[in-house]
Amino acid sequence: MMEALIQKMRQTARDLLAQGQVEAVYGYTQGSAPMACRPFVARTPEETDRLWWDEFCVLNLVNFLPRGTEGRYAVVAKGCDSRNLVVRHQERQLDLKEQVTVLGVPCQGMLEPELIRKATEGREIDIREVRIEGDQVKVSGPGFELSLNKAEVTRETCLTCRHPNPVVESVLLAEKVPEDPDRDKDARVREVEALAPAERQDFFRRLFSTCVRCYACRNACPLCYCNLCFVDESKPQWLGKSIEEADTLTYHFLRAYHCAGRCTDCGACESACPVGIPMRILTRKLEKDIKEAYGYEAGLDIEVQPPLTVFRPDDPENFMHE
Amino acid sequence: MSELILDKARLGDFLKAVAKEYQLWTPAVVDGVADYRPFDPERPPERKIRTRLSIKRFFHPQRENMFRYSTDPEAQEANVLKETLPQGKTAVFGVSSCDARSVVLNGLVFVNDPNNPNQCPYYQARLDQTVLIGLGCNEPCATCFCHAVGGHPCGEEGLDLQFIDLGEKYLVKVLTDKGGQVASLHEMSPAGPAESEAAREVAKKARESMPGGFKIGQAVSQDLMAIFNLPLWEETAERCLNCGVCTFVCPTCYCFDILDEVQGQEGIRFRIWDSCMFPLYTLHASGHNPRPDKKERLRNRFMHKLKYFPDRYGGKLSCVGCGRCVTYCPVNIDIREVAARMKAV
Amino acid sequence: MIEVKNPFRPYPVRIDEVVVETNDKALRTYKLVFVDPEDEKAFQYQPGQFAELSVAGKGEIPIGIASSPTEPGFLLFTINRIGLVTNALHNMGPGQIMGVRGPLGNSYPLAQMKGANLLIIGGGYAFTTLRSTIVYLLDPANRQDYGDIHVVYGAREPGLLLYKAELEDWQKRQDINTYITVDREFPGWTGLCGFVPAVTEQHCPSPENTYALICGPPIMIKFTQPVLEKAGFPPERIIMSLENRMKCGFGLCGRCNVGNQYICKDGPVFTLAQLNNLPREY
Amino acid sequence: MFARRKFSAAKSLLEFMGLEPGRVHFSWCSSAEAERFATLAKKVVGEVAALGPADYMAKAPLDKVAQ
Repeated sequence: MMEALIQKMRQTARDLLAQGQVEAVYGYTQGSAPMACRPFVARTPEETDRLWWDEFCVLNLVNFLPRGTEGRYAVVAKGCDSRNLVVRHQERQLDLKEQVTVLGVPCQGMLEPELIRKATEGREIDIREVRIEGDQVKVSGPGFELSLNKAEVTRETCLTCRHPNPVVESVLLAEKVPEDPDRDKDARVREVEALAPAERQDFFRRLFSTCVRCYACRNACPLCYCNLCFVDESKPQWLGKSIEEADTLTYHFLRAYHCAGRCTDCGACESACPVGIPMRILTRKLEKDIKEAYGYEAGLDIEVQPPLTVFRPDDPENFMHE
Repeated sequence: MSELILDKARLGDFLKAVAKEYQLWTPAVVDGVADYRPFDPERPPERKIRTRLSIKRFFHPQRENMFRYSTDPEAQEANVLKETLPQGKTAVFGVSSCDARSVVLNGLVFVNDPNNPNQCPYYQARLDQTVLIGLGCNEPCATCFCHAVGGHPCGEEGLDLQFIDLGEKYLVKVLTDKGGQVASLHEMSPAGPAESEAAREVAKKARESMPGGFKIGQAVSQDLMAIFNLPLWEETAERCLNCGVCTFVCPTCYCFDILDEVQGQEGIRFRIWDSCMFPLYTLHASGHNPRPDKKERLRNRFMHKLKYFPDRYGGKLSCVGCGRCVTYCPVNIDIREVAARMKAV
Repeated sequence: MIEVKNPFRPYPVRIDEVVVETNDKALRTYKLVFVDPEDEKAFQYQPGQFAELSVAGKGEIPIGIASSPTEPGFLLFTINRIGLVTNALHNMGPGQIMGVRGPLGNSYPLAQMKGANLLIIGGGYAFTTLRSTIVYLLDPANRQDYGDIHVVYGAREPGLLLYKAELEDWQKRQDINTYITVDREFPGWTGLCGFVPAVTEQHCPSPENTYALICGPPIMIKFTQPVLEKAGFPPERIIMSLENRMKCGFGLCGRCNVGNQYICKDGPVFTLAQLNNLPREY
Repeated sequence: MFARRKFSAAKSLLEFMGLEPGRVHFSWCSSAEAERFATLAKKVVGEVAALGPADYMAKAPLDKVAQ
């Protein structure tokens, strides 16, 4: 199936470039290590032979697209990625109808390299080979061989995904997959909500205790396209730059908050983190709140106004002081 | 240099003895993430563990407090900065040879540059107070390449003591006086000729198991501007996120920023790790940025490691081949590949 | 344990005097006196070097030393109000304590230039280390070591010229040819009008045995360089002072590099010949 | 008015992260309501002060970060 998808991806990309319908195709190519896929831009029909797809193509390619409405291009997108195209369109960062050809991948669930790294318990630099055999993922290196259940190392966002098929008009590279729009995305959030405030403090202190402030989570995010991030402002400086706990927590609070009502839960932030912090819990909480308050999920429809850009006179006010 | 033998079953006892005299750190896995942690006597490390972050932090911590001061105009010596040097003896066990070598390479910049009259007292203090206990690599890993940058899987540079895994026991090499003091904290027997030979054999096999032929230093062209102008940079930058993963996991990336923080009228000046990937790193107060885009920033990182640093420090590369950047870069920018392409046409 | 001098530690200095230099009040010259005379002895500098000025609680900023080693007892720094530290400095006055760390970087090659003529070209507020150099050269102990001295200095308008009293003195002297210019006609201004490159071209001395020292905004350097090359100055005798963002000031923190050279340690003074072989990352 | 929605999201996320509820306050106040502003500000300061110093998401004292 993967083979057929890759062939169709390459053929479609080649045709689009050869016929001059697009100037570039944003896809992936194979990396130099197991589980390493690279974002790759094909600009000539010949380069399309390097396009690739496998279970580890987890970064969101919308993050790599040029900003603005100049140029025409194609981009490989799963359900979540396609929703980010919608968000960028809503935010006037691209023109989805005129500019973008979507090479849609109905998503069967992606594997998370970070979960496999964690499963090796500190042997990830040693990983020589990762093979998928049925519902097992075989991970091996000098002196070890692990057999992991596929479900254990599937991305949490994929296990709870409601929209695996592209939500916009696209050239589908495979058959659509069945969808369950009622899947529970909020189990982890509810677990944390159920904790006492002091326990939640401990939970988040521990969660972010290993953060090194490398900003990979921000830079991998297709929503984070500001010319100058609040983190980098120096006149005035909004946020302390050290890894002191308050600064780190504030950074993660603000980063997540800036994604409120916009996050499609593509999971690129978590996949990019070099120390394996599951920081999606924050964006999930925001999207849960927004779904409950306004019945909105980000990036499903370019015609709908995002909820944090509009208001209704009867919006809840129970947070108000008086 | 003496060679001693420690039974593997006694490793925990040895480390407990060390922990009485030193603040001891060992690699440990918590929630699946391997890193250096304070030694847990209940869980001595039983195998080679490769930590996500390097030992850089023991010499150049992510935050190093440098000065204290008072801005209270009534205070004695108001606004005068008082040095705060790090205190306390530290020992680190389980250090890979690549990591240990990074301490020497960074030391060239901080304390051992013959062309720089200024030395860093903070780095020096930590060098003086820290003992590194190595654990050789019997089996080099998939993405590491110490041999291609002048190192060895069982190299001794930068270490005070080195453990070589001989199966049931460790051969313990005493490499410095500081290492000798640590070794004397627990009883060990002298190694016999057969054991020394076995250790040499382990090191030889480890080295031979690494792919041959590839030397990064030779891959890099000599002409600075010719490499600088290669199309490689634009091509590679296209997927670069410009995050700080590579610089922060890298043992030899040492750039830092200096900041002040004040609470009330008490202030502190400290340095923190910085990254050449960040726009603020080079931004002028006027708004001009000499490295305005990710292409220039990514280029500077590789040029620094593989060209500028060798130009300044007798051909030594600012890379120890630990493989962390290859493994953790979210977009798989592979320094081995970049180096190979830095050979100008 | 070896006792290492801490090169990050600023010497405490007292602000002795603050002079507002320009009509827009954005530039002020600070006269600083060492709190400890021993520190002054340790602070041996040459024209062209810079120092990190330190304000506790705000940070540090690299600034060229405007005074000359021939003026003992104090240091001068002319500071443009632009960032956090310089804003804080502009709110400080005589009597207050701050810090100075240095001297840092190399200097103009004064020893090498002995016996030669000098063409000194400056623009805007980048005239500080050139002032240091001119004061040094005009000192009776040094003047006979050098040939003719020509100075071209320009600003957008008369009110933005630095060191106005000294400029007038120099214009009266016989042992230095001073050409002060403003970009365009200005009420009350009777001196030269025109951009620095054009004035340089009009008054350019023979390149024979002459060094050109340039310090100014990038646009001025960009248009002055071809003038000098056309006049026949070889790149080895065109000398420039660069700046980049800096923190440590002595080659550790990384950021100010231009190719394999650190502006803070190997510079800030470079010849055009050196810069021709380096990336233009400044 | 859509600021109201943003405030609501911010407050909810801060409290989710464990910040005590009494530390985040929002109110509307027009520029013409000087007295109301003063009363509100006093009330908020009083309520926050009553909770004591924060040790979460607040800068640690310098002594704690000093070596």
